[in-house]
Amino acid sequence: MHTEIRKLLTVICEAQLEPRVIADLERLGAHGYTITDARGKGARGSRNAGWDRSANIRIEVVCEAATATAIAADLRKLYYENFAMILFMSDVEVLRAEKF
Amino acid sequence: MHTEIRKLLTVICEAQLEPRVIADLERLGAHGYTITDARGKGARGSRNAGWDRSANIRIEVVCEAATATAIAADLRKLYYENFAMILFMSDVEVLRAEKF
Amino acid sequence: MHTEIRKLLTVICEAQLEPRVIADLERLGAHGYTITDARGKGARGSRNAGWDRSANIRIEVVCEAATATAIAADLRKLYYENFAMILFMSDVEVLRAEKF
Amino acid sequence: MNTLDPVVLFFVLGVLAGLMRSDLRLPSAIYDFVTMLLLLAIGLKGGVELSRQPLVELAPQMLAVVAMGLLLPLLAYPVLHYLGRLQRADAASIAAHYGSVSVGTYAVVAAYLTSQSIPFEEYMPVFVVMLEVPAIVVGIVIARGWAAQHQWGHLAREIFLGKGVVLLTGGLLIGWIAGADGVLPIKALFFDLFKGILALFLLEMGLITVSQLGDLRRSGLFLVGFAVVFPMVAALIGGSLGWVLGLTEGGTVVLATLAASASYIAVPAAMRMAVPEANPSLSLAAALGVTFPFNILLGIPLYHAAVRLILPDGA
Amino acid sequence: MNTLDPVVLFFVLGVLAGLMRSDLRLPSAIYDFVTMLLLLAIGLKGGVELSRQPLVELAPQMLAVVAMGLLLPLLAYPVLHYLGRLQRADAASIAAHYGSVSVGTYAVVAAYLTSQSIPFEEYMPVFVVMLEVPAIVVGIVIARGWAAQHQWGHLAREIFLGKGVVLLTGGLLIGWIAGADGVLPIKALFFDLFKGILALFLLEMGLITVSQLGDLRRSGLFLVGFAVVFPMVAALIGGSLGWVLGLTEGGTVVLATLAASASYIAVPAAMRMAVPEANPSLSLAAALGVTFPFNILLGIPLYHAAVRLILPDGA
Amino acid sequence: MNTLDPVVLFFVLGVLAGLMRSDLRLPSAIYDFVTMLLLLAIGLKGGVELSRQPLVELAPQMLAVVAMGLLLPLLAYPVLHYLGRLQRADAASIAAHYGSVSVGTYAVVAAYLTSQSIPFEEYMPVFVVMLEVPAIVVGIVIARGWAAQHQWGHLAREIFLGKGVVLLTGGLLIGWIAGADGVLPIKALFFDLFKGILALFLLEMGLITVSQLGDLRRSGLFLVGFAVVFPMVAALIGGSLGWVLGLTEGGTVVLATLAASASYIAVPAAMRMAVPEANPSLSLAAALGVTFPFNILLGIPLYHAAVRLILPDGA
Ligand SMILES: Nc1ncnc2c1ncn2[C@@H]1O[C@H](COP(=O)(O)O)[C@@H](O)[C@H]1O
Ligand SMILES: Nc1ncnc2c1ncn2[C@@H]1O[C@H](COP(=O)(O)O)[C@@H](O)[C@H]1O
Ligand SMILES: Nc1ncnc2c1ncn2[C@@H]1O[C@H](COP(=O)(O)O)[C@@H](O)[C@H]1O
Ligand code: NA
Ligand code: NA
Ligand code: NA
Repeated sequence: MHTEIRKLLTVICEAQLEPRVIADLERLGAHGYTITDARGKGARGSRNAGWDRSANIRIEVVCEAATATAIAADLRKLYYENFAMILFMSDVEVLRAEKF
Repeated sequence: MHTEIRKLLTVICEAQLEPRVIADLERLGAHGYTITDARGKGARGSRNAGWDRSANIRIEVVCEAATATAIAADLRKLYYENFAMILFMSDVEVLRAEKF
Repeated sequence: MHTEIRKLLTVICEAQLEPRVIADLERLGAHGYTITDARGKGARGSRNAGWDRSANIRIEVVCEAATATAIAADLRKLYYENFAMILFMSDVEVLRAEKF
Repeated sequence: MNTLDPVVLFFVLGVLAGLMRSDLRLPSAIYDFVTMLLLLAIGLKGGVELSRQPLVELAPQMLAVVAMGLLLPLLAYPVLHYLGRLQRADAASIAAHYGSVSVGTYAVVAAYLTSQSIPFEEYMPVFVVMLEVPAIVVGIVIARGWAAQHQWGHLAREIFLGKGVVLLTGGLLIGWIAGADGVLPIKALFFDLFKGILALFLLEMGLITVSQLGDLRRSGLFLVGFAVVFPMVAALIGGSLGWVLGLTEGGTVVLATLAASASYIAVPAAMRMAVPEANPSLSLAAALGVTFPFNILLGIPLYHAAVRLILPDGA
Repeated sequence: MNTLDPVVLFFVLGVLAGLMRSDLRLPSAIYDFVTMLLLLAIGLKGGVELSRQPLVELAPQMLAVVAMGLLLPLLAYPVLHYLGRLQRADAASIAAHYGSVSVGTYAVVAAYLTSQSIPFEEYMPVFVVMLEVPAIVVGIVIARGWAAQHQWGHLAREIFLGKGVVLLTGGLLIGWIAGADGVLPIKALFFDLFKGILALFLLEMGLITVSQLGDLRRSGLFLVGFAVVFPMVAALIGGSLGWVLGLTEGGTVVLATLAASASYIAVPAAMRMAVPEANPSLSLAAALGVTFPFNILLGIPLYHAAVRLILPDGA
Repeated sequence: MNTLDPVVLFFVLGVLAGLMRSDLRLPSAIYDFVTMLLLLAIGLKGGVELSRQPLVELAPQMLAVVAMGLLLPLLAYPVLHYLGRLQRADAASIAAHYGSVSVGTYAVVAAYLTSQSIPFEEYMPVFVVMLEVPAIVVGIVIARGWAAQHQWGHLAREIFLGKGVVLLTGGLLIGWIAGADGVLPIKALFFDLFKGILALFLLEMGLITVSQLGDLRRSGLFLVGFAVVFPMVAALIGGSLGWVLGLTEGGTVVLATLAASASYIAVPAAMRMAVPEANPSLSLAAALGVTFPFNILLGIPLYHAAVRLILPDGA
């Protein structure tokens, strides 16, 4: 079975940023994304209250390395200073590489 | 601490497929799986409505490379054409390798 | 964009262990963690009932390799015998490496 | 006047919030919960009425209604396939949606008549249940042909065991067995709260309607036209049937509305599995983006007015 | 007749839907919500009654009931360990489940008696609260021995601070402090909706019961037998105690049912942490897969009939 | 006496459970649901009252109240910035929280007055709606200066389309259009269950309050002092305004309490996006960790006593 290598970019940030980050992803050429609700703790303290005031989301994007780097750079520029956010990348094998 | 390498296969697909895909996984010899609810967007458009009509699930399977490839091939054959689904694989280090 | 390599440790275990495992993570020097609710199946059978009697959680920790190994060893010692738990590790590229 | 009915105002609120891109959303667990309560409540109501009269008396009416459920998709399909140039699977799937019924629309027409204190046959929920399934079968047969026969057993599960059908029929049976007195202890939750729960459901429906507009634009003008015109034709059929069956004015309006409504609970799930090559966003965009709002905002009062013309003596 | 009680019909619906492998399921947030409401409501009811009479009068009864809570697991353990050849930890854990009580079963017996308009001591919920914990302590001591002493502080948290116990006792205290008039404003949610909420709870319980059947098969025939026979023995003990305490017919039936019921809310969580080497699926399969359905479908009417024989004069 | 009000007892239960580190928690979907119901119910109540009288009569009062909403943050800011040495953004954000209102606190004061059968102007919810937004605008202007002008359009979305404001104003409009009779069908859910829903909300608020204590410790003593003292000053202003406007005793207490309360629904979301450099945990710790419990446990009775002194003749 033929597979190709792509980047899996994972972004974890406060839920309120969802619409903004999604807009950024699409602007920067991601062909898709997957979001799961999450809670957690980091430098900005625990994030798990209700009325989704301070819950987190976990966004995954599979894309080409260049796109991943561009997104990462952009998100860092826009949000790292003031918002709860981390991101990390790794290589993944995909089928239907043309999709990503 | 001794660790071994296994494949982590991640499948993201529409929630309604859950029973079918799980049956496939067990048929193809996965010893376990983990599911989280997700939403997202891809070639088939946004998937985030309620009455879980069009929500997604995110399935993770840790298994031997051969099994992962077999599952990936099978799922592609069965679902790619008509259903919202993507999958990707990567290597992971595990303890208790015999479990997977 | 400068990135560094860290370990992504993923722990999947029964939800009831959350407070204990989190305490362990902090004791062993993880600077943060992300938790998502999950369900699944493994050696100890299916885990998906309500009244979170037997649901799972999925914990992700990005940290230095040494910390990851220490946590993995510790969790195995403490929980593998009696609790539903698996864990796996992989390398990830991070920005702001100092955070992890 | 209809638009003053507060439950419908909640739908309007949902639409406006959606159009202004508010972050308002019912948590999906709550949307499930609210939908489950509606399905159970409607089933219970119908069952209680069934327990009041011998089933045989209703049998003929039920047969006629089922026949309508088989007829409607057969009417819709050619229009969609030949006129609309939609692929066989898509046309069949959409036809199934329009042949079946929308529980939410039923709840709104019931609320509409009650608020105008127009009586209607209390056993109408029985028809809702009866109309859920036949159109699905027709849709599958059109798409698959009898070739599908070998897997009917498997399909039956998708059709009859979807939670929508299970809750509706389950509620019906419980109401039937327990009877009017039997359900008294659970009345507070299922009957007294009904309108309020419906209001929350409609709030979310308004938001969902807006979320369908994107797909709708892609799906083309023909589908939009179909989603408005076909319901009116179907309402004419349903209304006439009600008249033939000698239903009250209220009952006739309900049957017309049921015929005009398009399912978005039981059918989508079943068709997705039975006819996967059909694009689900087409039928949902039409049913949720056009037909549902059209029916609850304009359709119902329209059908009511029409019935008034047919039955001038008001019964 | 019991099976006609609509709330029980919801349980049957859940079982059938589960057996037919429908995708019906209460969202887990809703199941939590529904369970919380039941626990709070039962606690509140009991507390209000407590506020009606000096605690001292109840003290002797409460002591006797706690004694029963300590006795039952001591009876169950040897049966499970020596007769059933279950390992010490497993036997101790199951014994704790059967020594404690099931809130859902209490709600059903209360509904059963009310629907038959048979009065019972309104302060029964106090006994429910009293019976939750003792069996857990006994179970832990059996499994751990007093060796566990050094970590009792830690265990107390698992035992008393599990949400089940907190909601039940919290409701009890609030009802006690607020009194009958004080709770009037919240009556609509906690008391009027009670039966409807219970119906939803039982619907999910039916689905859960079926989901346990797999584990049950693995757990062997002995456990199934135990899950039917022990409750009847326990009911006999509970009923006799009720008789000795001079409870009404209704109160005696309740106490018998409480004794016969097995916990699946407070105990599993506590035992999981206190005796982790015990296999939780064994106790849950027995309590949820066999004892709960047995009690609400057959047990309660049975215990009632038995009590009638003991108290022919009906009190 | 206040602390005997059962709804407040639920708050106490939540605090105790939180302090004892119980695993009790309302599922977040349920917390959202409960909050939505409160917001809609309060909006509906206010809207129904509006429909009873010409808006013009209320206009002057509404203007005065909005003025207060603009004044309070202007008072709070210098105290926080110069006295408390908090950074501009943080001080502005906290000021916005304290200039706005807490819906939960309003619900509690309304419950408090009702349980003491002290009448108050039924249209008070209108003031709740009026007070939500002005302070947000002031806070943003302080933090951003008019420089922010160019992005006001964008900010307006965050301010007016947050679900809190949408549900409150949406409910208000629906109640207004539907009127007293119009809302009757949905009364059971939104009005009859109100107190019970409020009880669940307060239970979770108790747990949240405790979860804020950690952040509170970090945020320093000054903020704690501010969170107690400023509300009392604000209450004085609100009470005096009520007196000037010639409100009833009850109405004056409500306005005082509104002034004293700090928002934790609409404002946090809006400020997070408009002034991201402000540390959200500071304002939440103060509003949820100190001011909310202070107001519902001590503040309300205190403000009531004070009002009694100002209006000895009880009106
Ligand atoms: N080392 C870590 N490993 C995993 N998740 C993390 C880590 N650090 C932070 N997070 C997640 O990222 C969110 C924001 O992080 P921060 O900006 O450091 O508060 C936290 O709430 C966690 O969910
Ligand atoms: N490039 C991507 N990165 C991450 N998730 C994706 C991507 N493309 C698709 N998905 C997920 O897979 C689901 C189905 O994809 P599709 O079949 O392309 O509609 C989407 O709803 C997303 O949740
Ligand atoms: N091979 C696997 N792949 C992915 N997840 C697994 C696997 N095995 C177990 N799990 C997850 O880990 C949990 C505990 O595993 P176990 O201890 O084997 O019962 C299961 O409930 C699954 O959610
Ligand atoms: Na129809
Ligand atoms: Na028992
Ligand atoms: Na204020």
